Amino acid sequence: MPRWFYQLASPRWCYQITGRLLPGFAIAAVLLLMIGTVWGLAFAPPDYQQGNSFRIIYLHVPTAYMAQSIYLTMAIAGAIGLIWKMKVADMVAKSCAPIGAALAVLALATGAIWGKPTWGSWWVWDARLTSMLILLFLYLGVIALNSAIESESTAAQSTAVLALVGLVNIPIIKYSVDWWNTLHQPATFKVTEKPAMPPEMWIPLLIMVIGFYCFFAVVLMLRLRNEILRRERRTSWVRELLLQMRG
Amino acid sequence: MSAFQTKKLPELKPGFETEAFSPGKILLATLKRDVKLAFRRQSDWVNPLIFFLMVASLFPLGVSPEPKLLSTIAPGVVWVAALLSTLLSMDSLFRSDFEDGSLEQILVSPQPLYFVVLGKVLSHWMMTGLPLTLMAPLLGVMLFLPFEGMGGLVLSLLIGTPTLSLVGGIGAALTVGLRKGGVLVSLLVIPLYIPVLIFGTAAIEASLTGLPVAGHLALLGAMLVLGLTLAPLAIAAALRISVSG
Amino acid sequence: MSEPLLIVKNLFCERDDRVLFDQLSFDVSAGDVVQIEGQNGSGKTTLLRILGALSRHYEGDIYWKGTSIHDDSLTYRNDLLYLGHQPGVKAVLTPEENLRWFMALHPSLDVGQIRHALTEVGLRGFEDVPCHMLSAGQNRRVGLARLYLSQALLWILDEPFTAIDKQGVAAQEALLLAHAERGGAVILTTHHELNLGQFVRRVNLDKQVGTK
Amino acid sequence: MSFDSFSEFLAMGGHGLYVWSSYALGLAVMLGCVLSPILTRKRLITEQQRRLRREEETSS
Repeated sequence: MPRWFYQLASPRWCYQITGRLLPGFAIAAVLLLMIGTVWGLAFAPPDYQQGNSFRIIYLHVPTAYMAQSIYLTMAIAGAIGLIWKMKVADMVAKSCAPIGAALAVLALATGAIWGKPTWGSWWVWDARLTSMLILLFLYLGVIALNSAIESESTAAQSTAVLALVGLVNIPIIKYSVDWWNTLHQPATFKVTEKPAMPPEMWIPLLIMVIGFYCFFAVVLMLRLRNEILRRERRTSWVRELLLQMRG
Repeated sequence: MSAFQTKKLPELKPGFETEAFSPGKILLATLKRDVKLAFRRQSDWVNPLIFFLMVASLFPLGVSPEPKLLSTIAPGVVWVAALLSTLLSMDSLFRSDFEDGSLEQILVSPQPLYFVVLGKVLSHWMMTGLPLTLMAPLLGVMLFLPFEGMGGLVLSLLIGTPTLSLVGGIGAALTVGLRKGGVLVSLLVIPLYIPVLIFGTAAIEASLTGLPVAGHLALLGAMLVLGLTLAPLAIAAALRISVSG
Repeated sequence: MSEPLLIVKNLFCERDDRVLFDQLSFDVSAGDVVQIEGQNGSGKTTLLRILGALSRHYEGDIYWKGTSIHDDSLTYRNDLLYLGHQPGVKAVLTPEENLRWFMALHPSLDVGQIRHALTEVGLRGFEDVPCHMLSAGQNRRVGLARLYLSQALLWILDEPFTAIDKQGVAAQEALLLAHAERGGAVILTTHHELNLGQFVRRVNLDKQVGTK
Repeated sequence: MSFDSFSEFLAMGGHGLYVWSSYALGLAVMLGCVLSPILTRKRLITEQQRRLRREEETSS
């Protein structure tokens, strides 16, 4: 195992390094999200079929994408915590769940709002939306299990197992929902599947995705630092930190 | 010292236990024990069956008694009812063993947990999934499911319900140490049941329209194989974690 | 003397913000009867669960015959008999059926000994009575009958004498001694005053709490 | 710029309500995501400092 791996395992080191990284990521997130939003809202050309309502995808697609990759992050962190008994990994996994759930809700809500002008109804049992809904259910299960178990380490291990089971299931769920959708739905056009999206349309989308990654990093670090402080509250370094803060 | 009656114990033979152990034997023994337990506590397996019947009979009352409508929703209704009644019985899979200390005894024994768990899940299926499958045609008749659909109904349930027991077992194992595990198991497990539900109902619909059913059943079978190999591992890990807490 | 069987090194355990024990070290050799002492809540059961490889909420090392109990858990579990707080007796099964399940978990033991074991714990004539019809003490005895069947080297017993009457306790004490004499080892907790005198070694957890 | 005037920008070709409510919702959720851990941190620190003070008082 390389040295940084062990360092990462130390909550104290982790607290310090995230403290140093936070401002940079925060600035990057704000800048990228602002540029992406303004570009997407004001400068990107309107879609020839949907007009201007397509501009919602600059929010919908990145959040949907993030909700999935946060689940992956959570499961991997959980696995690391499970295998190497690494406390920090447990804390990362725990901090991921609420962020992922929030972004999944946002993806669903923007999907619904986008659906109204596009499909004429707030909710359509479209394959992507349905998969996202199930992903949200998976997140809710993880959060519910984590909050139901009192012992911190048991909660972390149990949720890691659940997250991994969910991870194995996600491709199966996705495949089955896609298949179910083609069976029951007349094909609707899908904006993201259109072959040629001009660069002035997808570049802002890319910027938004990177911006959301930075945003996720910021929130994750904020939550992680809280977790570290709470769990390490008895240690001498947290005590010193508290005394310093008191001034 | 003289107060004691002297005891005699057989000599210890070091390494005595390691010689004989076979996965098949312990699986069979677990199966036998759990089926015996279920037969002595009838409510454990009879109640989910009654629930199955009741849920299915709610739909004509809640939706409409019109045969045409009912026959279109029948595959979904039977499958959803089967899914819910499996969930209902899931919580008790490990709970009584956990509460009376039997689970600890299993964990400290030199048996591979994988096979004990597999035995428990299989016996659970034999006491819930199998009777559900056998009862399903009755529900099919109540919901005006055409006769052509019966084969698909029974076969899809036969292959699909073991997967429900296996996946549900993971939820049961994760929540066994908790006082109010019941609803939680459903929250954890329902999203994981969705693929089984989709392909199960699709198999019935295919057999209704005369399309080949084999493809759907093969997919259900693939999920069952995946479940048989991976779910006991997850259940075993979850049990160790839950008991440890 | 030969190598100790079980070596416990620098065990640390924390529960709900409370340190139960820290730097706890002791070892158990063949022929030892070790009693874990301590007030309620001092972590006796927790310690036994850790020693039984049921709980992993600890830091430190536990070695059985020289290897960590989690590295070679199968060997360890082969040599282990653990009786927890709950007797592990199914209420709807009869004593005999309960012991048969125990034999299924330990397949190399002799099933023919079940009747003998039940006689030894004073349950002759109750073999076919479902356990929920028996008293708490009798249920406990069903669990204890495993001691007569087992070939395990190490016995870990959590409050084995709960609900057992005086005569029963005396018989069990003699049994523990007999097991120690045949080269086994016993770790137990109990509120009873053991009449085993000089044979018992004591590990007190209360002293662990005050140390800072 | 794909819009000729600011009012057109606001109207979004008749879909203004949908687009703007989406982005407003997005802003709200994201602000919530950031604010909730910050508030938790504040509460955590005051709690722990209170505990420290209590421990100092009892030990002195």
